[in-house]
Amino acid sequence: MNFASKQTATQSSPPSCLPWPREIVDKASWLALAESLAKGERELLSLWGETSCVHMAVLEPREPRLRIVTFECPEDSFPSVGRLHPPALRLERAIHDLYGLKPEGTPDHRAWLDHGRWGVRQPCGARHEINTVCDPYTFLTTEGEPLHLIPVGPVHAGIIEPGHFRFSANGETVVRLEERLGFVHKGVDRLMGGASIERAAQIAARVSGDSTVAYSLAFAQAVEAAFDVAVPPRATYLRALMAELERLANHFGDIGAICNDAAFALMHAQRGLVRERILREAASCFGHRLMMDRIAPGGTVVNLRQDNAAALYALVDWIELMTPRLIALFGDTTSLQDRTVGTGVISEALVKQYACGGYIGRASGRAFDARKAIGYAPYPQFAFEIGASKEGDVDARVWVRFDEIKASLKIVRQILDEAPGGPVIGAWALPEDWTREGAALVEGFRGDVFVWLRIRADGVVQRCHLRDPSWFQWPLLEAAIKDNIVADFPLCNKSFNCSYSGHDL
Amino acid sequence: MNFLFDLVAQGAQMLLALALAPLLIGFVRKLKARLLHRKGPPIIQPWRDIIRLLRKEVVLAENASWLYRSAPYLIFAMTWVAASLVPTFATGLMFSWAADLIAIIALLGSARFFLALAGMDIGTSFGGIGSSREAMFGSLAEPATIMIVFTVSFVAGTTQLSEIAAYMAGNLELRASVGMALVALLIVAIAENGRVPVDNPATHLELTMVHEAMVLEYSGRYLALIELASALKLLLYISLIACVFFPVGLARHDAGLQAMAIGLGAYVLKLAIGEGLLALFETSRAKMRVFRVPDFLGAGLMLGLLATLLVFVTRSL
Amino acid sequence: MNGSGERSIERLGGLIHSMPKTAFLFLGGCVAISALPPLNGFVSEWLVFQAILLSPSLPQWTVKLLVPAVGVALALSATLGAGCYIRAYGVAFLGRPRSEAARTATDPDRWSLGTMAVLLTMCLMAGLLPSLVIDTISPAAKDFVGGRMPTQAELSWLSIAPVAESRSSYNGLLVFVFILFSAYSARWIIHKFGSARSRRAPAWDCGYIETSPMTQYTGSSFAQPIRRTLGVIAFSVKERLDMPAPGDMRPARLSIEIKDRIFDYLYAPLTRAVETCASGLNILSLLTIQEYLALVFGALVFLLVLVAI
Amino acid sequence: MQKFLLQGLLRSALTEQAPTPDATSMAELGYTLERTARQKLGRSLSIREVDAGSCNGCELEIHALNNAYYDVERFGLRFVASPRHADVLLVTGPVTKNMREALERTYAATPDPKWVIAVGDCAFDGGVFCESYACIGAVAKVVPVDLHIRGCPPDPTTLLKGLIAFVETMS
Repeated sequence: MNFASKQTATQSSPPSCLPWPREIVDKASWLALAESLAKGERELLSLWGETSCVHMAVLEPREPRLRIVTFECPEDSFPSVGRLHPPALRLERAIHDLYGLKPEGTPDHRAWLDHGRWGVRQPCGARHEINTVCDPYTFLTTEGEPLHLIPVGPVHAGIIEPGHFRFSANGETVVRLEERLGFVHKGVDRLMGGASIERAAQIAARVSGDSTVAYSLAFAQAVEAAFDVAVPPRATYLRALMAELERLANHFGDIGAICNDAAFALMHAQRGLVRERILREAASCFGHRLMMDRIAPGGTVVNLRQDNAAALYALVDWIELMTPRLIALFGDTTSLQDRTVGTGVISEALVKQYACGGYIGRASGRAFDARKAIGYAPYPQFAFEIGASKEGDVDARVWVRFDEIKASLKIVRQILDEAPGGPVIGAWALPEDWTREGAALVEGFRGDVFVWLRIRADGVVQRCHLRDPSWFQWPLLEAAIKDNIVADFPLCNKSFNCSYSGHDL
Repeated sequence: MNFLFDLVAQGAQMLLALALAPLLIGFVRKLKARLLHRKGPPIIQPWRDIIRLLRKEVVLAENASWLYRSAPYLIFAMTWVAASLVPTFATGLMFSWAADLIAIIALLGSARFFLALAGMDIGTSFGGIGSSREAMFGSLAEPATIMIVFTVSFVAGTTQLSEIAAYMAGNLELRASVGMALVALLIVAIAENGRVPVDNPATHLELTMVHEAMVLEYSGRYLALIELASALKLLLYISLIACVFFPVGLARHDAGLQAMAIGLGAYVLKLAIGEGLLALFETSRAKMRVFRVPDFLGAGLMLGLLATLLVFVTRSL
Repeated sequence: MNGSGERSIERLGGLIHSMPKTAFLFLGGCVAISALPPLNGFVSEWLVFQAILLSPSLPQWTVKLLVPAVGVALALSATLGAGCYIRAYGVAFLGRPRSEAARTATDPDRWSLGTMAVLLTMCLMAGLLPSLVIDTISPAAKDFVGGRMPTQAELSWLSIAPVAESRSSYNGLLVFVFILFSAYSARWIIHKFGSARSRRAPAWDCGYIETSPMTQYTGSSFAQPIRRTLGVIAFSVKERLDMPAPGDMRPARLSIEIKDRIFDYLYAPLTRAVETCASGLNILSLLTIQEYLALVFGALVFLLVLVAI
Repeated sequence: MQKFLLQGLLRSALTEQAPTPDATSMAELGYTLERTARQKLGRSLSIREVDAGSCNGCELEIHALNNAYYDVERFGLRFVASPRHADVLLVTGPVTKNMREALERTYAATPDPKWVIAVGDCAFDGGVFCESYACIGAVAKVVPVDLHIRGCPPDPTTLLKGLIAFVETMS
């Protein structure tokens, strides 16, 4: 059922993508781009494959901010970007697992998402191979003193997603941490190929449950870009409202979880209350606690009633009252500060190398926020400050979250004040001429979510690439544990709170 | 007749300790839940949990040895014996002269020794984490306890708990050394029972556990015994603090039923107060870093040593 | 005792399955040497503590100050000793074998086992019936120090009380019987009213199959927390850690340098005791199993002598 | 901090009245506790949560069960760290093939008597992921399931109803 591959050959339109055009490059320009990534002149945004080509999206330091390039691979291989620029390594391994395209000269030949359990090799590639053997995974090595291994997961002790961590340690001193992910790989790439827009939107909403609004928004924006659909102004406001409510709920949840890992139950309980009230309000305003499937290409599927707006005002008032108290509780509890300050430090250089977004990037001095950098509607209308810090430790990541909470509260208030009237979904029709491509970069609570898709004229998705911010955050967790002890890892991990599901797809 | 009464009183105390210990845990959980705006589980819940565990089958790891299977019984028995040697509502019970304060502490040390070995028996990394942390904490907590014992024994002139309690009840005066010993004992009690800020009894994180990490492999009746033992240990420490430093209302073994009833009431009240303070303390603090715990315990050790020196040198402070 | 033929403790493990009898006897030795009740090591420690408690009545000031410090040192070394034997026993005998030699090890011949068994029985006797032992050897003690403890056999129920029963007493036998009684009654009640079913299954591995014995704590790993907290007083320990950046495939490296500090200012008994114990912990990782047993044997003899004094 | 603690002590708990599972809602839950012959354990159950490929939405709502409004602990239900300590496995997600073995091992590691509750639409029939090469689909295809709690994700009240119904039959 490999729809995508058949259609690529008979494509009737020149490859172009909106709002950022896609260009096909030769090997030399591809490598030149990779080298400029390694030098830090540009930042890698994503790297993804198709049956016979690979695409790369980079952030430019000047306008337009985004550049998408394509390298055709006639021999099923492409020059490795990861060889020059390590952040691309895992993306390349994933491309090889799913599409069978080989990165030439890569230092890391191991599989990433493929654990040898699917019964098939390269499920999205031109040729699937039936596979019945699973190769053992070789972890990276350590030397020196007698070390022991601590394998943790995929079934963790807490209520969290599955992933495998492997510590090499001498007592409490961690010598190396290696992640092995891919346990929740659900084959989203192939499910998307051949799906209708409605179904694709449903799948996109279930890529990562905590960022369902962000993913729906990114998917909708990409579709709208591809078909040049105008979104009613009220819908953009309501989308922003949902996105900010999701951000608030998750940040409160995260701060509580971080404190709970330090066994500070009081904070956890208080945060739980705030989070619960936000979710309940979301349910009464939009009909779903996590606001899943509430955004559709062209607008939103629900409108906000007047009485709901009043309730939201009350909620914002209450949270604004609670936040300073909670900040004081966090800042004044010395035993808690003792745990968070100086724990899990990430350097600014590393964050910039990995183009790491969200609170992790902002806590280490990379102030990138798609709401400001891309400026999608309605954010240019709002005045808000992005939290920033240079410390890069767990404490800084909590404070950045507090700053984002304050900013979100301010935005929610502005939305409620200024939201225009009118319809919430615009009528739009499929153009029925040729295949279109669209891309979008949206700021979720965790960082920037990137979506690129190609849709046939009859509304069937050919290929949809969803890139979670966690791709560039997970590797940094391996570095964050340096100079920390085993027992401090949960705290570092929670302060990152990367997505497993969004990463594994 | 007298002998029979003594025997009954001793047996009653043993069963009382056993019955009360899980309720104590239930009470702490309830209080903590209330402090966090929750309704919380019923106080009887830990008993229900233990009974449930007793009814379940045991899943043993393939390479579990006889040591792994006998350790829970040993740990439970040692802790129970130690706990029933501490006077709860009455002093001078029948077997109280079988072991003094030093022996009680050493019995707990034996229980710890076997628990740490059991943690290493399966050969998983979590067991090792728990055992090595326990060995580190234990190596500081036990000397601190011995110092406290020295102080108290010098003051009272005996290491027999019943005699100490009787002396303390009869000589209610403020002494700097005794105060220091009390603080040191509180520190040791928190560390030994794996409470916040040393260990988190409610944690779900393998990598931060101490006690939980060692028992991660245990199931069914073995787990029930270990849970019961850790409940008994908490009871023991609270009883110990109550009997040495606050011996109000303690009955003598020959004082008759009425005094014993008063002693019992006072004892339950003391437990409740102790638990209340524990719950408050635990909710208002975050857990320490693993390598801060030795500092915390070191403070206990130094306080204990200071108290001992004070008694040695001055005999009056 | 050449059952395993393996010299490094880091390559042993799981001997409790391949050498069950030795494992049992060695455990007894560990309990005894770690001064844990109800064996003899505790009796001697208890008597020393009782002696310390009598010391405020001593006339000299220096002795008066020194004695409690000796008490701390003794307590600290006893618990550190326990920690070190948990490590030795846990790494060598428990867990899974780390080498083929450890997997195929066998119990030694009857004579070696017999010797160990006799020693262990002596430990048990001295622990359970200290009064008889004390009385037996007190004439010798009298010759050495010119004084003796009151005759213990007259006390009821075989307990010991160096000064007076109201002051302190300990009854090893009663405690032992108590423990056995509680353990067996618990077992009986559970098997009668609860469930006695059990089933073998793989160790819980978080759902990820990892058969490597590398997942077990090594001796060096086990000692690391103690080394880090107490070792710094006596040693300058340098851990040099080389952790590659994410995406870098080269091996990570840890090297540990341990240097003795200058002894000059370490005359305080407390720190000296810490140092001996900590260095003991470090040396132990280099010992062979024979040396271990020699150590246990030596310590037992020493403790027996201690009981005598 | 003192203020928060005082509030906790003096004010009544925020915990809400428990929802009562009636017959129709039990039917909606797909309540299939067939193997009731197993020994009952009383009002005490330990739960081990296993994410077998969910999108994390179900986990968020299961987390919410522990907050003061729902307070699942008051019914004697506790989330535990090890399957060895557990009676009930709470499984979410469309069981990805990469997680299948981990789920089977967790089930094997749990001592009898044990039960499995499948949470969410994915765990019921694979949800939107049912056609994928990387998913098996329903949890029931891997381990025997005793109770389904539907929803994408089920809200905490629905979860609570299902769990209370479960505890009721146990005691």
